[in-house]
Amino acid sequence: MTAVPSAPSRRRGSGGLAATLKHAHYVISDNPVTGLAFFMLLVLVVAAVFGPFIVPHDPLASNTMSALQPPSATHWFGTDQLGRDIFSRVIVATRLDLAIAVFSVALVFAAGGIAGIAAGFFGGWTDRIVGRICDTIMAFPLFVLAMGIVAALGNTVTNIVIATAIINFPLYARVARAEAAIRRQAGFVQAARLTGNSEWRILLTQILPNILPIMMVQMSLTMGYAILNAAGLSFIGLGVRPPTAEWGIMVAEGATFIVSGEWWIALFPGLSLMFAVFCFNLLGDGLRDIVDPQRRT
Amino acid sequence: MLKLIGSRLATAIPSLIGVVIVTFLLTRVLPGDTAAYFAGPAATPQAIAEIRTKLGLDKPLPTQFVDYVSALSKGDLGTSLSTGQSVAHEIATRLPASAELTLCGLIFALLIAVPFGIAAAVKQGSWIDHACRLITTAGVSLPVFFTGLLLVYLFYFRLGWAPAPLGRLDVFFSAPETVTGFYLIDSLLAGDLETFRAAAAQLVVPTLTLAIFALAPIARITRASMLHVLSSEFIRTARASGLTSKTVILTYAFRNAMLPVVTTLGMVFSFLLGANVLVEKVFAWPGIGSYAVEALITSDFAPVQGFVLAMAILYVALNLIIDLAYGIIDPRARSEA
Amino acid sequence: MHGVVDPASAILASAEQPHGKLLEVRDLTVEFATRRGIVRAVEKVNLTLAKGETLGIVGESGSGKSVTSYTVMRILDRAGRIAEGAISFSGIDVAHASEREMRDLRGREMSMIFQNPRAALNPIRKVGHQIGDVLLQHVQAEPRNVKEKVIDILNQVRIARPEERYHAYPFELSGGMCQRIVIALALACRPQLLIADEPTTGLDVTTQKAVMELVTELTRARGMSTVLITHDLGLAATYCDTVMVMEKGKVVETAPAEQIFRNPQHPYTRKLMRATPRPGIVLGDLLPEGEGGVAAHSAPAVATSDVPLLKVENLIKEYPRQGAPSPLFAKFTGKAVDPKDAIFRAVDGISFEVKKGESVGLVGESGCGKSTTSTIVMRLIDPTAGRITFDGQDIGAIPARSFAHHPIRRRIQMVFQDPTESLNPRYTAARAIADPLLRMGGMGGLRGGAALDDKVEELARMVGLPADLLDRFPHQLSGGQKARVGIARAIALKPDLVILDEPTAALDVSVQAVVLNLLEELKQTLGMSYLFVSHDLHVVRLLCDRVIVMRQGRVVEEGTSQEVLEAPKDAYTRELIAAIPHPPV
Amino acid sequence: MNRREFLTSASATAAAAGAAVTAPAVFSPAKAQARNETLLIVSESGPNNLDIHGVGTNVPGYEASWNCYDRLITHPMKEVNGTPYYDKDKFEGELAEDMNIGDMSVTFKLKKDATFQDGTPVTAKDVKWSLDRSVSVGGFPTFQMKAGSLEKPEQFVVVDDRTIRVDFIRKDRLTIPDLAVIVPCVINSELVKKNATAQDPWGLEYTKQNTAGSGAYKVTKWTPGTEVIFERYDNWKGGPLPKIKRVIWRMVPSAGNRRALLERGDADISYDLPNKDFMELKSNPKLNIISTPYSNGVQYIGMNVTRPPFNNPKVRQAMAYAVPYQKIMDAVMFGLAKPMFGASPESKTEVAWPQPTKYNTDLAKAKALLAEAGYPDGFETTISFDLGFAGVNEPLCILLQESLAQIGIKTTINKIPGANWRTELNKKELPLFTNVFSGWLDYPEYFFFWCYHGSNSVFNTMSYQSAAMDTFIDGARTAAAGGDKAAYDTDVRGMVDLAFADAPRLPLFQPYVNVAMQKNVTGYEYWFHRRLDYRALQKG
Repeated sequence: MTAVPSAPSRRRGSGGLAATLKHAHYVISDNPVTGLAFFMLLVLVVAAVFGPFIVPHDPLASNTMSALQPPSATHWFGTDQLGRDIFSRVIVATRLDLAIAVFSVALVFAAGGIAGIAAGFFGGWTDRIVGRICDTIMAFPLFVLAMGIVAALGNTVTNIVIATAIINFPLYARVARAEAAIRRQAGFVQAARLTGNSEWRILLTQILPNILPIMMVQMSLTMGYAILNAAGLSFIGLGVRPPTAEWGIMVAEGATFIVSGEWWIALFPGLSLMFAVFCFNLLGDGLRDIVDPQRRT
Repeated sequence: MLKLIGSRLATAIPSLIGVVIVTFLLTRVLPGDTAAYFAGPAATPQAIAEIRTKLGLDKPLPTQFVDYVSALSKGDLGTSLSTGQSVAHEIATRLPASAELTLCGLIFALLIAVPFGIAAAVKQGSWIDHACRLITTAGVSLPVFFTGLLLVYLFYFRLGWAPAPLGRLDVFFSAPETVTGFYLIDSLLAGDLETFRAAAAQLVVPTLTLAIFALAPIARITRASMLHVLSSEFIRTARASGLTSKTVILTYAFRNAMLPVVTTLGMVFSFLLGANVLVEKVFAWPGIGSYAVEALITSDFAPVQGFVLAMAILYVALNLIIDLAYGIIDPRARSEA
Repeated sequence: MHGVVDPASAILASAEQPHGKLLEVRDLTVEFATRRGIVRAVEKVNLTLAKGETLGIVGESGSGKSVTSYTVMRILDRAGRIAEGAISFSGIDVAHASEREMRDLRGREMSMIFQNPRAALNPIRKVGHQIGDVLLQHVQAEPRNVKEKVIDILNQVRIARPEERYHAYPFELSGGMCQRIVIALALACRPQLLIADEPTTGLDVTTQKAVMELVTELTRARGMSTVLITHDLGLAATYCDTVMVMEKGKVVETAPAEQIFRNPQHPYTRKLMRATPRPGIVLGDLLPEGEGGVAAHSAPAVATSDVPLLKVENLIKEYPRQGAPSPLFAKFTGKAVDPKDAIFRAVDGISFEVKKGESVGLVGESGCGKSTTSTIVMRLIDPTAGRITFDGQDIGAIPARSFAHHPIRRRIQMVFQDPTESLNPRYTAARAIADPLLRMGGMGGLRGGAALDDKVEELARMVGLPADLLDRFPHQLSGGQKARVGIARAIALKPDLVILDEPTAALDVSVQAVVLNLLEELKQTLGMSYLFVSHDLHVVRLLCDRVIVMRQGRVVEEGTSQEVLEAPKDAYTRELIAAIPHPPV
Repeated sequence: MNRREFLTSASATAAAAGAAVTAPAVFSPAKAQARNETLLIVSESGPNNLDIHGVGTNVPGYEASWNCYDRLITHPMKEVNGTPYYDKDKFEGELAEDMNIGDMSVTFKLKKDATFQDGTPVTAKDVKWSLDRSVSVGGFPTFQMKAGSLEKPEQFVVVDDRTIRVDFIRKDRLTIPDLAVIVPCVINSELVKKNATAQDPWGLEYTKQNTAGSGAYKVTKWTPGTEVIFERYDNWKGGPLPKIKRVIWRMVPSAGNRRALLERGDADISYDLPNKDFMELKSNPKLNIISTPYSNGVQYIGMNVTRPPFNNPKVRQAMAYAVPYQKIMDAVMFGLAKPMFGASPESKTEVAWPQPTKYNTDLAKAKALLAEAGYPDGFETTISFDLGFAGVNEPLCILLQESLAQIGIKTTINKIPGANWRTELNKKELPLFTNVFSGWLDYPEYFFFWCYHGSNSVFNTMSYQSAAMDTFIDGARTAAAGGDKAAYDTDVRGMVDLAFADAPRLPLFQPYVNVAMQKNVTGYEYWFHRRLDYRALQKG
């Protein structure tokens, strides 16, 4: 034994990054659409991180002299009613929209995911209570519930995030519950019991990591809906505070200009919204295909 | 079968109670002061107080809740302040409008998405698979109100193909006699083809708007479940028995693949009812969704409560139907009941 | 239909001709496109099948035996393709026939039965209709008379009350019954060739026998040719005229059945032969010549003491019956529930002992309660009634939930049935082995420390797992390697009692041979006791001192391995033993 | 193929198919005729109550009340910029054929052939019951009556079947005008009493859903939130018989769709569109757009003067110089408003309201004033607005926010849903906000009494308190009642000057009422209530 003291450290860390890259390469080359989705995600992340530094105009600066101008060399996406540069606003809005999506999903993952796993893993009363909560939430028309929550708590970004998280709770809880229930009597879980792991420990160290990939798919899909949901809330006047640039609110405001011919005001934020939702959906589909053992031949 | 229905309803009761409580609390937390709103533009504090008393809003919350529940148990959903009519009556007249639109959207979406999903699964990895994914995802990527406005702009304003977005019927038609509340059915029952056409024409664009939104979840689940079924062993048996691809795909694979699709339909329907709220606003559709939104914005509790309760009951009923449908398709589910 | 104007029709007509070639495969190579590039699943396979002949294709997993048969039927999935070679069936060029032609052949001229019969049937279609579909497809019946024909066929596969069963769904039938339906499906159109792909795997031994006998009888009566694909040499020996042994996509040996068992030529064949458990051998005999492990010295080295380590008395486990009204519901409706309807006894008052250093086998068919018993003894679930005493301490009363922290926990460990499923896919082999050490081995503080690594490597060496595999994840390991990881994990805490739950059921025979020997060796080194749960009496006999035979939650027979196997007292035990096919030795 | 062709051909096909149904052709001559006598109005929202006396009747509800009920008197029209505009100083009979103003009372003689829509004659008893009702039901109607010193049922005396006298409790110049507003409408008392209950002695539940008047139109169908259908009452005696037989009022929530409906000729008239659309539609040859300034109405920026920093008049003046007036006019109002700023420094204060201030955007001056006030680096505050009018308010606040940022005032914009707006205003805690106030009665002292008086009414949203201001307002009211023109003029000038100098609220502009209609629709009249009067409209 003493002869190979370096063995453990040698073993560790071998092939981690390379294997991941290789896997990613396989995934992308296997399905070009998923590759496209990853590329789109990259674009979004770059826009979210560097957006405010790279935009050509101040997204909040009005210029009533150049209001409602169609796309041109100066204003790539045109200007809105107050003469603000739509391109800059669209880019800067990426951060907020992604933040809404990411935080709401993180929140619902933490709440719904854990509740669902516990329900599936422990069964019994835990399962019944979580099930009832889900049923109750599901019995609401979800968008109206979100509206109600935002209307009741006030229309701030935080509340939009909370509302979005609440309406997605059943989705997460159910997926997590189903996956946990499958694994609850799995050999490796039993084995972990034998080695003296407590139930909660098993839940966190054995079940959760195995459910993560499936939850990732769910998260990716919900991110898209979270953005759409925020947009819907904006349409009925429950969106973020002006003059903050946010895609949904820009589309909603621009929508009234479609008939009068200023199509660019709604179109570009709409396309960005579509771009992001599209990206998350494709990504989710792609991840599902990767995660789903059915796909592994 | 009866036992199944019974036990389903029994499990639904706690959810319904939950819905009633949550809705009640939520509407009371709404920031608007209903009394002030309805006292009119120049009300004095006394006038507001008078209205508050009139509306019973000065009572403590538990008392209000008891009042609400006891009224509810008598089937009284209260009166909407903003429209001035009994909520039960309004929901009864508006629900068919929403249901007709949502069902049309759902059926239309199914007609497109299911074959699309099957094709995508059968030709997995082919251009049709990618096209299915791209098209349906694009449909769900746009906010539904935006799609609606674009379609109105295109088909009504620009092209003039669609009738004016003025609700369920052109102004110069009168509604058919109410039997089901569904204009399409009622007009046929009345033998009035003119009205049927007019109602159908009004439905086309909003239906399309909703359907575009519903394509993705249906196509996605159809594809996934077809893939799953196609890779199962009994399909191999069927193929090894020399059955034609048509039989294999439709009789063997598709019926099995329908099971998850049917289960998902409940969620898609609920999802569409949410989207409906926005679509109704765009198309001036006299449905229950636009009613609820207006009520919510004006802090008008009774309609919000009534709406949510109606939706919850609808949801329970829908799930019951889905369970029954599941039982019809899957003998295993029947025997468990 | 065929569009081929060669001797096809002549051969079809010459059904009486006993030695006409029905199927001929020449230099068949099949390739699969996978993420690691092109993989050759089958390479240069040649085979010939005469009319009325039964050919056995024997091989372990990955040998290409199934792929060969699927290729003959042309039902490979999308990723696979015939790279080379020719297949001629009744003179038809299968490799180049159109899909339409193949469809006409499948089910009518050649058909197939599969393992896992329940999954092979459409779960939501009445079995009668499924058979009817095939008849209609091949114009063997018309819609008006299809039902009668189906019932006729059901009669032929000896399904009782066929009119009633016509309307049954697969889930309403037992596994054996489902396999009869699959056979009916395959034979409905009276094909010339039947390919049976592991037709008995997953069935209980007694059912296995009945199914195989039915197949043999029907094919013989109809003068059909059969290809029997199996991993089980015993099965092939019992039912085949010719046996072809495959390894890694290649044919290593083809010979008449008797000859191949008497005088295997190829080393691989010999290895397989030896590894197959059969009466009258000892554990060491399973290993290839010259590799006789510890167990070569057949007698257990560690003397069994008389001190009972584990004592189980009157153990009962009840479950609410599926679909029975819950008591709450009953209270609701006011209807009394008959306890017999509502409750199902999985374990019905069994008692036994495991002495220190002893290996006890718990044998029975699926559903006999053996796994429930072992899980209760393992203290993963609570018994309904009964006493479990471990080393003098009553552990039956400690709830399963809190047993995780009980000091006795570390003294009872388990090796699971499915090595894949019992390893957390996200843990490396080293992490899996280290888990008990971290949790109960007092090494938690040294997490990641050298002592822990040393201990893990030591365990790996003990179970014969190369140290460089320790960083791999389960999906990167072979079945045997995963089994070793599972064993290393079980012995990490030096337990007194290890419960082996069918530890080799999912393994190929050659791997099974090695693992069984390893277990025996470990037992002797570490002085553990084993409770060995298995359906296979031959395997149990090799490893165990005593055997307990269970049926329907009760013990039917108990005794030393020799007594039970050689002179079974109970009729059921006799039936079990008789049903096990084994190569003629 | 346009829609009409589509529908015609559809019906043709149906007929050709020999459908057993005797389906009438959609655009038969009779229908086309009907279309000419039918008016299709589209608007965002509709009435919640057909009776202005009801609890919480909304503004669209006033339109129903106006067209379905008659009052004793009304205003004749005059022409302002080519548009008929009510003449606030003149009255004519509607139900009354004669009005006799005495010193402390006024007597009306009813038209003798006037009947309610159910055919029963209109009597003085009905008038008294109706007026009693308006001063008794509480809420808005009672409040409005009070504004004209009409407070007690005893004031309304039935002289005989066709004569009613209204006694004054004090001299008030607003009493007569107040009898011509929407509230004192005459209701079919017998019909309503039949439908009244003990809990609801005034029959409000009945009139909420049914019209029971003698007016030119009656509501024949009302689907709340969807449509209201009015039919003409052919026996109307209040004026010349209207040309339009049927009015269909549809609610179309999407502004874009309302514009589309107008542009495609499917809707006849709409008065609520974004300013930009009105501005653009003016150049549409198929449409006729009429813009009239709100009478006695101003959109303003209000500041809570009870708390820092807005308790400092210097800060408020700085704000007055920091507002981007012209930008708002251009980008928010698209020129469709009358500027209430930038009067020339030499101009004299007029005896009129509203009138422009002398403020102009001057950021340097604003910054200087701010420094003088002790806020050289500005401060932070919140701008609130009513989401119900987001179309104007939101861009306005954004422009204001941006402009304020340049003098160091950092602001957060707070959108308040329409339902909460009044509550929030009533709390008088909003530091900075924008709002519109417009009085039905077009008198400066009326406006100032509600908006600036120390009695701190709901509409004194700034909680402005000034003894000098109160003196001016009270003086003007007394002078008006007493007919003392000189004193009145002085007082009005005084209060305007003080309001502008003290600047608790900054007038921005006088909004326009914009109405878009098809070219073939004529007869639009501007009324103080700014809703449509169907009675004068005609088509074709």
